[in-house]
Amino acid sequence: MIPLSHYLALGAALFALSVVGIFLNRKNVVILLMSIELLLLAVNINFVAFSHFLQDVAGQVFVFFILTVAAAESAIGLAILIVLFRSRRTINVEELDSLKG
Amino acid sequence: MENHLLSLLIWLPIVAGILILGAGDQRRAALARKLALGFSSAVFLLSVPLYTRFDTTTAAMQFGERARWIDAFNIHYALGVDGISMPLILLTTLLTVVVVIAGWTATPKRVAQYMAAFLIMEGLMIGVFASLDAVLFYLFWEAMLIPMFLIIGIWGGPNRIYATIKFFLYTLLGSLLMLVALLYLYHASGGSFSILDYHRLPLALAPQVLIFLAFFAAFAVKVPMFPVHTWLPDAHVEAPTGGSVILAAVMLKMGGYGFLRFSLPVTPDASHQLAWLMITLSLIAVVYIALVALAQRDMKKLIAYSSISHMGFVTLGLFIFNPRGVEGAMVQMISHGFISGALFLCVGVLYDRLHSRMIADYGGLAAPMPVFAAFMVLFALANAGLPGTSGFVGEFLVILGAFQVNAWFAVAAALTLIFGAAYTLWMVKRVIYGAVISERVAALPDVNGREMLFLGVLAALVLWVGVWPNPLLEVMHATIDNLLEHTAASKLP
Amino acid sequence: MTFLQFAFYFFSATLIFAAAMVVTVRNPVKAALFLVLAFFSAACVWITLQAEFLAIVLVLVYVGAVMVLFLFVVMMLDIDLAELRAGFARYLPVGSVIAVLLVVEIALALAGSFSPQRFANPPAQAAGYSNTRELGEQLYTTYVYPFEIAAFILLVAIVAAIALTMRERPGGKRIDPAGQVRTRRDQRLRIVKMKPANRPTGQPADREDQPS
Amino acid sequence: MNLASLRVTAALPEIFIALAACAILLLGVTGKPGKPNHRAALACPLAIAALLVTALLAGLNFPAGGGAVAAFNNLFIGDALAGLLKISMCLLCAAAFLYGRRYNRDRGLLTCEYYVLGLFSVAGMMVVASASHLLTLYLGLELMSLCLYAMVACHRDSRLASEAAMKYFVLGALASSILLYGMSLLYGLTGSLELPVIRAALFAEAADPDDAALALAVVFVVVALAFKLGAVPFHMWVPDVYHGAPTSTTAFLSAAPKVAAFAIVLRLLAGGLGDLAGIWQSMLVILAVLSVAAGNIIAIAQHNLKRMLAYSAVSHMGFFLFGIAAGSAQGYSASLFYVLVYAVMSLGAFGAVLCLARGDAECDRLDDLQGLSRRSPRTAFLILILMLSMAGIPPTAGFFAKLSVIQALVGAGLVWVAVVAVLLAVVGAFYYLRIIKLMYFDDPADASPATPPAGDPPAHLLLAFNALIIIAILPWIGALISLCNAVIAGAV
Repeated sequence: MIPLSHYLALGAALFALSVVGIFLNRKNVVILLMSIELLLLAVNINFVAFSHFLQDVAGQVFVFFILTVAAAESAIGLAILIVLFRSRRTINVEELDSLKG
Repeated sequence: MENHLLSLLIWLPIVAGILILGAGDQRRAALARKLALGFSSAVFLLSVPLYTRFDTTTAAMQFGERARWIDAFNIHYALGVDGISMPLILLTTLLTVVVVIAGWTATPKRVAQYMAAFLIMEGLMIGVFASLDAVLFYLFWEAMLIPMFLIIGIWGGPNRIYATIKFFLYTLLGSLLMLVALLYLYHASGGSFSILDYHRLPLALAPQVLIFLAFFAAFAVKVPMFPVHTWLPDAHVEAPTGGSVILAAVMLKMGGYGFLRFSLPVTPDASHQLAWLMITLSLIAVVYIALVALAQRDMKKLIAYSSISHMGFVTLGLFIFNPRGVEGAMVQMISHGFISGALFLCVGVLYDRLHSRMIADYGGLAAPMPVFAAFMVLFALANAGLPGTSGFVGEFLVILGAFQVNAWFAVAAALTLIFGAAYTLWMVKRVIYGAVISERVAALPDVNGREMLFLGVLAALVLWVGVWPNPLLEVMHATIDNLLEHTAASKLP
Repeated sequence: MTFLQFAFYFFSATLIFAAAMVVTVRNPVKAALFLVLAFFSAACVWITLQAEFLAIVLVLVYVGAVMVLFLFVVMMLDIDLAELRAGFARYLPVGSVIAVLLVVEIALALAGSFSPQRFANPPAQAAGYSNTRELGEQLYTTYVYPFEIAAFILLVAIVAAIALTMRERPGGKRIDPAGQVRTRRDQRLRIVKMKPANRPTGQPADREDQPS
Repeated sequence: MNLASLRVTAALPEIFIALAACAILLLGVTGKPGKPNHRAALACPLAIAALLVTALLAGLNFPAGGGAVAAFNNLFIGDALAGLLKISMCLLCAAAFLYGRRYNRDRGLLTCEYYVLGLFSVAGMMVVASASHLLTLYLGLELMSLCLYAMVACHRDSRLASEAAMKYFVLGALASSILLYGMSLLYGLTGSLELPVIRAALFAEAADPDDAALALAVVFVVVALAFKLGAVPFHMWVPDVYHGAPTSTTAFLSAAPKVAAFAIVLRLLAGGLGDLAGIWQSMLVILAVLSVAAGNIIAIAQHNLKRMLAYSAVSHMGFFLFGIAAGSAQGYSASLFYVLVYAVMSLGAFGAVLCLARGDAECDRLDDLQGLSRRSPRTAFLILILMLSMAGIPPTAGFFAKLSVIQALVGAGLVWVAVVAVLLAVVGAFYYLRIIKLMYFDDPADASPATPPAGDPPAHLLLAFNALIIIAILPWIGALISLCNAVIAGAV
């Protein structure tokens, strides 16, 4: 059988990858948003694994809600992205420098 | 009414100030002036019973008031006066009247705000002297900065912004350290903010020293003592006349009052331990600053440095721990209140006429302004410590006290009598005597009735304290004896 | 190696690979497709944890809805790819170091606390057990309060997304269904009275044109 | 399970506000397309009324005698703390709406939807305030944040606003994910999502303070909270968002969400992880010192009022963290008091910026304030009070807020931290004084617009109340502090 720590390692690796993704893709908002989805996926893996090993369904319920919120979040994120694109004609985040100081 | 005299003295001027602020603007300047004069005179008259009904035989707090305020922190609205604070309150109420009269025509803009600021400040200053609760004390202590900040910033000279921000930040820094010390005492005393509780609180030496230093930060800035005095000349020079008077005559006294109320009784062992430091700094102030004053060309700056030098006497008197020294320090505070106030008013009188404070712009004033010249010479002599004036009494007592401790202290302090005479009389010589320097000076009108009034009152007080200081001394005796007794006993657990 | 273990390691590897591709590929469309792969692999991993319902939901919600939304937006916006890549290589080494450090740190911390001794593999579920039924029951009983909040979150997402992106242009050709339904006869048919041009008098058709 | 066992009435304020938001949403869609919807003008007054009614309901729901009502199968807790927080959130948001009304109208900012989002955001804050379960905490937080992201972006034609919204969104989502990761570890360690159960389990586990996973969980939680609070070094979004967002949103954002942040910190750190204070205390002290230092120092260099207030917010959050870092009931109470006072001051400051804005022009450069005491002496005086209070100068409530925090620090034995805190407060005083200097000591610049700000009597009246209450509260400030103590004692 697969021990819990392997699932957690998977979650941790995914988490780290997405954090680095956010760090690397500072210019590209679309991929930034995708990295955030991955980040939530990493958390979900943790919850599902714990839920299974603790024999407690609460963790899975939590994941259900995280999925719901993530969907809502990406809808709003994409809406903001469109507003941003309309007002600036780019999604390059590093060009977001009207605000400084 | 009788039981709430102190509250009345604090809140009446504050309420009056707010009233004037709300009632008057530029068009109703005359109303604002009249209201200000009426209220400040009323406050002064109300404060007279503090003196007449004062029980000189006891060191206990009188006219006490106490009400619960912030239960969560055990903060009380506690007021009371003793022989140290009562004379200072009278000084405050008197000088506020003088300042209101002096500012009658000198303030061209925003009269209502100017008068209101002084009245509010009066209430806050009385609050400082009357508070027996540390937080209440701190509240008044800091709140006082706001009107002063505005007075210098709005009505001050060309470099006023630098001066006023420096003034504010210096004092704020000192006070905040004091706040931490007060909070430490709060926890050490098991949750009390009563100043009198702190007097009885045993403390080990290390915390005492730290607390002493925190208090020192607050009070030394206010006095101001030697290394942290640099805000004062800036503030004085830029402040309008009224601001300078209140600053020199009352606000500087708060530093001395703080030492008496907090440092000495709360941390007696640390005070003894660090007395050498205090005495050294005081002597530096007395001698070195007097030399600096000698080099000034601006009258206000000269008087400002002279104030620092004279306040050095006060701190010297406090930290030689004998009755003569402490009483001398108290008299010096009161007397300096009259003299420096009067000198700033004299400069104000000249400034109103010629719009210059430079010594070089004046000369031979005795001819066009004989009455003014007489007043100015009198105050200058008092500043130099001429016997028969109030300046002499304080300095003499302090030197006498210092002599009992160490003759060299006395010698160093006495040196300043010479320097003081030098810079003051040299200024008087250049301003009052000699040939009339210019047409404009020759055309100057002499003092008018209003100016005569406030200069006359101050002159009378200077002479009165100089000739017959007993009424002033006897209200302090009991309190100061008690304080010294208390300070002599170690508080180490 | 049992089939379960094989499945876990295979899909985990796929998941990591897909995630790595998401954050490194150039083209957002490709990234979105790799994200689909990642979610699909994750769903498979969850099946090894007997979380069948969530696995299905993940595929349905993410692959079916969210990814489509992403693709939709990516296609809609006219993105200049070259400019988005500038500087990427510069950050890559630092990024990789950070990733490795993070993984090592987290793994070290977790390995000690979540040892197999403390978290033994649970026994298999009873025969009639349904993960979906269990979740459903919990959702509508114990977790009814969060369920309602989630409903409002979705409502907020709808309101915000529409409010932010919908705008009425002055010359827009927008259909108003309510208005279409509400039309009356005289809005559809306008009867125009015209003077007959060069018409001979007394023709019957002329009289029918008169408004009643 | 039946309906009675849920004790739905405990959540009456939340239910009411959500329904009110739906009603206003309907109001917004009744208009005819292509024509201005006149009924939308009612949205603001209706939203304010809804908030006031909600506050009233929360007041009626206030548990008598410090007891707590657990509802919805222990996912919801209705204690005195929750009641106090909810009432203050509603009032703060109602005030923010009133301040922003004219501003929003002048700029045509999505009238109805703006208020709907605002109300839902308040609903989210209220959910957080009475969360006793990680799930409700998370959902409430997201409900609040999602609305705020949209409210920041709602000025669609402004480049600054959309940029600010994007930054806010990305960093907010990142913070949420980090928080979730920490929560997942806590769940694994304790086997529960209920905060009281987590606390009990951790208390048993506290015997092993070297547990690396536990420390990791705490680190994740603290970092996420630092992001949400805008504590240095996780503050990058704060100035951009405060500056870029429409000022009405900034006012909204700067007040009640801070109260909600307090709720999260208290429920999670002081509640769930209360016995692990040893782990998070030093982290909070470092965050707090950095925040106060960086916030105050960078604020000095700002030329934009909104940005300056943003850095000031960073430093105030540092002070707020000092209270939490004390790790005692006294400290939590001090933080609660601090955050309430801060919310009122900050709301007043942004309210003043809103009141001074004319037509389409903002009044957010510092130079716009030059000589304000001549142009509008009353507003200048009110700003003076607000600035003094922010600087913590007596006799304002801001002083008592700082006093109680520093007192808690000294009480917890962190005397040196207290000294650092007050020294940094002096640095902070400088830039508040600069505002006063601009208003009172400088003459009006020629460039300053001659047109007076458009009249908005209710907002000006509110501003006067808002600023004067900071001083007028003094005689009763003891009662307020005692109330904070009492509700904290009931909650921890």
